[in-house]
Amino acid sequence: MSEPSLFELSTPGRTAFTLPSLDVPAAPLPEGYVRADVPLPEVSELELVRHFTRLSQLNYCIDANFYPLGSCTMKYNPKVNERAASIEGLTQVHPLQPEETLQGSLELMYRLQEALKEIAGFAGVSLQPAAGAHGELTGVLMMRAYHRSQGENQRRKILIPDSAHGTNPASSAMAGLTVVQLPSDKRGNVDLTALKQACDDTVAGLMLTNPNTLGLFEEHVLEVCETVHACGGLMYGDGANLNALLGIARPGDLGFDVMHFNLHKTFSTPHGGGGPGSGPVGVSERLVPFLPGPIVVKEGERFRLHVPERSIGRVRAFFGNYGVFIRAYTYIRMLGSEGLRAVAEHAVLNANYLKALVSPHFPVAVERTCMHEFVVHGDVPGTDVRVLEVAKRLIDYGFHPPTNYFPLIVHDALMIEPTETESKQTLDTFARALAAIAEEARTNPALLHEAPHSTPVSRLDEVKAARNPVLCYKG
Amino acid sequence: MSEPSLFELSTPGRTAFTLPSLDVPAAPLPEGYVRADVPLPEVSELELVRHFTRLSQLNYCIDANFYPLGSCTMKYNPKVNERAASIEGLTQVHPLQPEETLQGSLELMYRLQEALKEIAGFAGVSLQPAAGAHGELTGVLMMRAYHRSQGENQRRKILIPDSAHGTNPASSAMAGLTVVQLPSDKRGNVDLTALKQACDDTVAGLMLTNPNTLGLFEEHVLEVCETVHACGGLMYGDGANLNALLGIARPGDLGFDVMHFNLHKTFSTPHGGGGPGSGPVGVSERLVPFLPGPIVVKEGERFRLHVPERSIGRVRAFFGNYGVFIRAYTYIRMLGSEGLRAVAEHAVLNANYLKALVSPHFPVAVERTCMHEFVVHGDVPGTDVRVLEVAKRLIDYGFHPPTNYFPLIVHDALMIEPTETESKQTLDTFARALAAIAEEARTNPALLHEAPHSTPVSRLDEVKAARNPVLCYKG
Amino acid sequence: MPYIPHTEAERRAMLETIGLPSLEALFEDVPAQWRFPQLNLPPAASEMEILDELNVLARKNRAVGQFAIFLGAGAYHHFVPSVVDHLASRGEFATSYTPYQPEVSQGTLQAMFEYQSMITRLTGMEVANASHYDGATAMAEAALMALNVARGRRKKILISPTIHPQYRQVLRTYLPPDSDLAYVTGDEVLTAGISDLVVQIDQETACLIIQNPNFLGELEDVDGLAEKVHAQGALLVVVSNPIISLGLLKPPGEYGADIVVAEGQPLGTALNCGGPYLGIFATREEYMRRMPGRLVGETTDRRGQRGYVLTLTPREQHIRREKATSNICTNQSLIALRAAIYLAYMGKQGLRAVAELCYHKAHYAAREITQLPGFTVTTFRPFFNEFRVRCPMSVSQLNRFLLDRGILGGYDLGGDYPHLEQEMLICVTEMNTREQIDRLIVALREATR
Amino acid sequence: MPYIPHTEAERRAMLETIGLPSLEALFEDVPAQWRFPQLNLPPAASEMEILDELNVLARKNRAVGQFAIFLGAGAYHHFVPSVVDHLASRGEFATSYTPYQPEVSQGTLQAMFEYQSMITRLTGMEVANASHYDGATAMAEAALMALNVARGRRKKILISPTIHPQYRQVLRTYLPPDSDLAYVTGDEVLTAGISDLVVQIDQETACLIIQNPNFLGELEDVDGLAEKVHAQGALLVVVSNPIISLGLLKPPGEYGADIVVAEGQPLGTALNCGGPYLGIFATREEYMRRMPGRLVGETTDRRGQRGYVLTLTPREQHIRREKATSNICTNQSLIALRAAIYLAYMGKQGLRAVAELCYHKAHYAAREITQLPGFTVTTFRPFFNEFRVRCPMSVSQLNRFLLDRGILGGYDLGGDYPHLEQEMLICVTEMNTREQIDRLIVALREATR
Ligand SMILES: Cc1ncc(COP(=O)(O)O)c(C=O)c1O
Ligand SMILES: Cc1ncc(COP(=O)(O)O)c(C=O)c1O
Repeated sequence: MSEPSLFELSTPGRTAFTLPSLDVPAAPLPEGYVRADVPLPEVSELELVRHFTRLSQLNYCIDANFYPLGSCTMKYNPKVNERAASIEGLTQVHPLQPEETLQGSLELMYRLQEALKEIAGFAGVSLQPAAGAHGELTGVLMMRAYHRSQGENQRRKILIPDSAHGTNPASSAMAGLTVVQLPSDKRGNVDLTALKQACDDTVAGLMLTNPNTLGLFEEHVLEVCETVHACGGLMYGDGANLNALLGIARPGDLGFDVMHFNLHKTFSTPHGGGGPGSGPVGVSERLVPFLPGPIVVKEGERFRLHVPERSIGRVRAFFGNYGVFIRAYTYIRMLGSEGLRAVAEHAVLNANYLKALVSPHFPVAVERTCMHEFVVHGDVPGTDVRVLEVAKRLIDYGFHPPTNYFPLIVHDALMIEPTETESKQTLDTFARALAAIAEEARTNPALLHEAPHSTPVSRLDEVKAARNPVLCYKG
Repeated sequence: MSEPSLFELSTPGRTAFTLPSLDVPAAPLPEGYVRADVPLPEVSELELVRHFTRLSQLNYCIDANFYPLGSCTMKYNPKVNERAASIEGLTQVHPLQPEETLQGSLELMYRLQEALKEIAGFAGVSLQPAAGAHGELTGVLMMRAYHRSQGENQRRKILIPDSAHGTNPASSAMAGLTVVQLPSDKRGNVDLTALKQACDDTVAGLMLTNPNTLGLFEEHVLEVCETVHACGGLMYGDGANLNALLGIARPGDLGFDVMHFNLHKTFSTPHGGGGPGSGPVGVSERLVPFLPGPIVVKEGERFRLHVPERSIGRVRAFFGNYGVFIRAYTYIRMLGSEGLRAVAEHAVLNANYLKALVSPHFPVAVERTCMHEFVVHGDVPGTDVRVLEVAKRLIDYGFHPPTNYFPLIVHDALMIEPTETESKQTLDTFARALAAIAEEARTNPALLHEAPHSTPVSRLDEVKAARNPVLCYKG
Repeated sequence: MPYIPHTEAERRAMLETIGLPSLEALFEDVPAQWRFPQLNLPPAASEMEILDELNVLARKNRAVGQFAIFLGAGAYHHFVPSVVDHLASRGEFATSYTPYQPEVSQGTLQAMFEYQSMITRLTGMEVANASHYDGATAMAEAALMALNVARGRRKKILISPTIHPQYRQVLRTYLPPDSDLAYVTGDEVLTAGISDLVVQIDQETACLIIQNPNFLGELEDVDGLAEKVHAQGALLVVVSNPIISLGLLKPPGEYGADIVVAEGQPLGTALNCGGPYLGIFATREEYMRRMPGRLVGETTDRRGQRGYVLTLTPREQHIRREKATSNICTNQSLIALRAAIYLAYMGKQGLRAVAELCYHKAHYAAREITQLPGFTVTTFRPFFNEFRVRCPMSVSQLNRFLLDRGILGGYDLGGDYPHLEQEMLICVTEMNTREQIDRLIVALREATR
Repeated sequence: MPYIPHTEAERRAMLETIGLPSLEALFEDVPAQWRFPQLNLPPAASEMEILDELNVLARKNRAVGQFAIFLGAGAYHHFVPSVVDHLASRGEFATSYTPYQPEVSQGTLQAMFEYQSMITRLTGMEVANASHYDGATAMAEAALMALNVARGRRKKILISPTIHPQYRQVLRTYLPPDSDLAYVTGDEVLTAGISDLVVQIDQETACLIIQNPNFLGELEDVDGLAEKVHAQGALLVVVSNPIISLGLLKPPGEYGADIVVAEGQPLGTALNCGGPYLGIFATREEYMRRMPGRLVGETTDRRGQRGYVLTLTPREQHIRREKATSNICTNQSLIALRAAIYLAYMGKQGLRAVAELCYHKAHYAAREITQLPGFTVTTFRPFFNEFRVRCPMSVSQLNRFLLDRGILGGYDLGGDYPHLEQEMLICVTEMNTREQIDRLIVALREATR
């Protein structure tokens, strides 16, 4: 049964809301400014609850399904984080309240800044960016501002490996930089020769994802950093994959000048069907003055908002996705340093274990010890089954499909990130499903072409959706 | 996919819990008293969350489905009630705290007592009973105590109409009374002749459900009360169906001496897959001294616990299902007197409307204007389809089946209580489904015999379950 | 009107279908003189207003978060893990009802089956029902069941005076003095110990009921007790409070109990001013058809898949009416679900760990109090997490003193046990930090200055 | 270790399958000198401990429940109906991600489609995206989109000084002074009104951005404005803050806006100290392929059933990389869901009702303040629920005075607008009772004594 639209459920005159009655004299409404009506739906509270409850039941989610979406770190979202983020005294506060009435929130932000600095080896952190891509834009803007401050305004080129996530080039372009794509070598590393050739005094820096989107640790990371630094460029780290490095290595130590964190990934805040996330940026000493402000500083026992002296400015209103901060802070406190290292170790253990089980059926793109995720070719040679069919068929086995067709440099990429919170049993079951699907591809490919079979809707016509876009209810 | 048992999911050595470490010196454990181990499951937090999330998804519920379970008043459970019942200052309190630290809770209970008295026309209320049946037991025990106090210990017979709910005779038996069943007349009322014959000085009282379980208002209610009173008996009201009477009539006014409320039904607290409910008792003046204690009394501006002087004693520890009180109180406050009357009016409107739509397909047991519910014969004459098949087939249409095979005096009873929170549209859709099913019964009875088709399990073998009971995991 | 969806147009259309002119016309059967009373209730509030109102009431309480709390006595302040609320508040669990229709209730049914399974393991028994109202009513029903097992041939219910006083009161309400069914005895002498009770067991005795740890916190000496009870053909009923103790201590099943009841609140439910709580009820397989309450059983569906149903329903009121084993209908299912989630979350290791925390912290507190001049720990037997302290002043006076210092003191035993005048029952759980205990010690010392 | 399920035995078995001796061996690629740093973090806390710690922090705040609050200025204290948390916290919504796999994401997709639909109706526009980070970034992206629509031929972004100062700051961060893409102008003269801006529109201008109601609370005179903007080939961008005003006031779509952005927080999300909030973004159909952000579209499945998918993805970074219309990936989906639930709950009548409550209460407050000696309401144009008050002392001094009386005063305009020294922006919503407003009046009167 498909769920009707809110507009279809609507009945003229029906209401759900309750409000206090007007307890002051009414003022005349401003003539000429008032709209005729607000054509919103009209449903009862029960209709509303039923509608959204039923809709929710159409989703796969971590709370009910293994969700090994590569690059997204879909680990278990602890419920204590949600409880933390609903503590009234922490959340029912206005961002513009006087600082003296906001000391608890400021202290929490301060502690989170400090923890992130320690975890990733940076000298400064700003919590403002709202997501990873926003952190990238912020970082690249800081790189530009830094070069400008050095009188090197000509540095407008940014080097980005071909394995990079799409946000890297997109963020760079938004900041007015020209993207130069770097090839990867056979082991999945940045091609050092190409890097050296590209490095000159027009280079603002290099954006490196490490571990990269193949799930591989950059084997020449120190050399890459040195090379970029040597030409006067800065090293940007895409921290989306930090889950592999907690307590294992600190990007700041390795030579990165700026990095965004994806709190929603590494520090396990719920992804909310697409967001909110949070993308704080950490920076090395020389970039600290450029951080977007305000950040929180401690003065004696008091906490204060502070705008760094050469700040690039705000990147959003207020302080960032504070509700996500509470969750991430709670998570960090629950794990401590040993726990964080265990997170990385088991994320990497799970990925390598699953890789060992899956690779006999779907060949790995680059055969190396992987970090927190790995990429296989998801097609089935000798059949017409592509990765999309395999992905869709996994749904029938009760699994959310892994990321597919990314990274772009691997054909039929299936990018699998199990995360540390999944059990061996789940990985075994998932691997068996993939093996069974590889077999089905050969014996009964129609099963895959028509997959999924068990969902409320079957495969959807995306071409139709794009050709003749219906983007709001037209009923 | 069926969900494995927690025990099947268990892995030796796995844990989910976190606890602070011991911050005091350990004491030696008492020798000879310590158990070897506690053979509980061993799962991770994610496994736990996934397990119970998936289990939940196997339920129909008001939040997702129309649930017209007769006699159960499955109306919408407002979410504000849940929020109210999680206010820390109201819920994180110990029942044995000194009264001066519990004034808020006592005041809330006092206000609820007062509201219930006003709504049902009683002189006193005790909130202690935990559910309707518990309220019945309480009420019957009060009736006994009253008669005893009058030197009439010989009153050990209780009259109960044949349409009564099973808890009525069961509660009476628990209280040591002998049940005398009264027949119903053709219009669904108590048979007055039989009543008069049964009335003598051995009668403790009559338990009357009004509206009764046929959904009909007792047409001779005043005469019934008079008759019982005339022989020295007391009138017990089963308040399960109070939803029909809010602001319409007060049982206390009609002559009832004692009645239990089902807060979970009438005042819309969630039924929790079977409970908790709450079954306060209201009484007329002469029974006030017998109420179970403590109740809350007001003295000046203070609220105090008080045990009525001839109290039958406690019927449970502490004060009752307090969490349910908060919800019920919130509900009463949200509606006010006009709202409560509207509840009854629309509950009755919905029932009569649905009856009009359904009766052409399934004949009504007694053709009268019904109150909040009605009973039809759910079999399909001329076919081998019984009410059970019809009920199961409704599941395929997305509806929770109505109560069936109750009341016992109607063959193939299908007892339908739509409640006031359902829309005309839902009633129309439900009626269409029943009409379609009646048609299917004639054209394709197998569809009904094999129903439900859309559920994770098909029809279950109840005989096997009872013959060879497996009541806990044996794996 | 909140929650009522009808528009005026719909109301008219529906009345037309029914064939009545007005809503009022639906109520002609109601005696006219009593029809449509004016209810005197405060005007309807909006969500915003009622929440404000309740917050005002909340501020008139002092919630336990504002105290160091040493009060137990049947309701216990334990940590409720975050998963419990998250899962138990799901609409699918909260807004469904008794799983009469198993095909659309497998969630509740399987959860209850798992609850039953975990309760049997925790108590060492063979079957557990799907919940009673609370510990006290569960105990009363255990007594009724014992009478039922004896088929009316035994009428004596022998109870220990160290059972929770409120539980004994409830039992006496259920079986009033003029009951034809039974009589309750054993606690007339409040100092009676197990050995004093044992000599009262006879062929008239349906059951002996004890609480262990008893209400005063002590672990009873139960060696050989069951044998003595059974030798007279009676049943041994054990109230296993506080239930958390079973994380550490031998379960009643191991020492021969026939029925185990308990208050399940500590398993994942907040104090809630006394309810909703959870009556735990477990017994041996031989008695399962005489048990009160709902039972979930495993079976198979038509396709041979495993599934769960309510079973052995001929015990119940909706089938057997006055011959049922109990009148219970609505139970405490959602609280049982909370307990199931809690037990699975704590698991084998966690329940032991929390029980040990309670044990060690209570013993630390007792040791420290022993050293205080004027105070004596009067619990001489082994105890779990509650113990008696004789105080140099009245308990109510002391508690007022403590309250001013942010400490919620222990239970005043003198009310129920006159011979324990000036004795306080102190309870310590994992929620009490060492700092809190030390604060209590300091305050007690100050109180005697 | 919390959240990590592995037992020692499993770890060993898994390492064996991998063929490595230890967990350490997994990290050989990491430069040895930097491998396994010791992180200096506080020791791990249990659930109980972290909640205690956070509650201690919470007590160092003063939450809005403790005040009568008259502070708005971009973040608004409105009532969040109980259904919002109940539904949006369901695991199925909260713990899923971007609906790339539509077959298992119809819940999120349909909810977002309905969100988009309601936003278009609210703003009077034709298409809305599935969310931006917040109002400020949505405005910055609107400017970038205007540049994009002009295909680089227009570089002037003309902005009104009465746009929220932080929004203007964000725009300038996105388009720094040395940007090759564009330059931002218009707000150099802080007193510039719409008519002053109109004369600056030229063939260079990509867009004019105004806020309406503007940051000072006034309703702008927008009659004929769009025509003048369009006459020069530029776009009109409107920041529609506070969004609740659209419950009462003419939507920007009606007066010719090409892009509407807004802060969606007031629609069902708590103040949350500034985030997560919701960037609302809507435009006309002709520009839809130049929009930033995710879009959900309706389509059909193979069986012909209606269903929803992410669509027009060639605009996005994961397809177009540096040529994408925006870099946005993770958005604010769950907050958009909250807004959808809120809008559906309030509905046609409720949104109007709440907007009217805000309007009338604010006007009542303004009228009362007008009568106070020493205070002047300096908003002369019509306003919605925010207005300026000139005070007889510095705003910070006054606010401290109010704070001591449990009142959170208005926004100090002097910081951003030096010519508005000693002016306070007062905000009134449905949360302010008359009693609170009267309390404010009394306090203001006292402050001048
Ligand atoms: C490698 C990588 N970089 C950057 C991002 C962008 O982060 P966000 O989605 O938080 O904006 C992602 C997100 O999926 C990613 O996987
Ligand atoms: C008519 C009637 N009486 C009594 C009861 C018993 O109430 P409870 O289930 O709350 O014990 C019910 C419950 O279903 C009922 O329908």
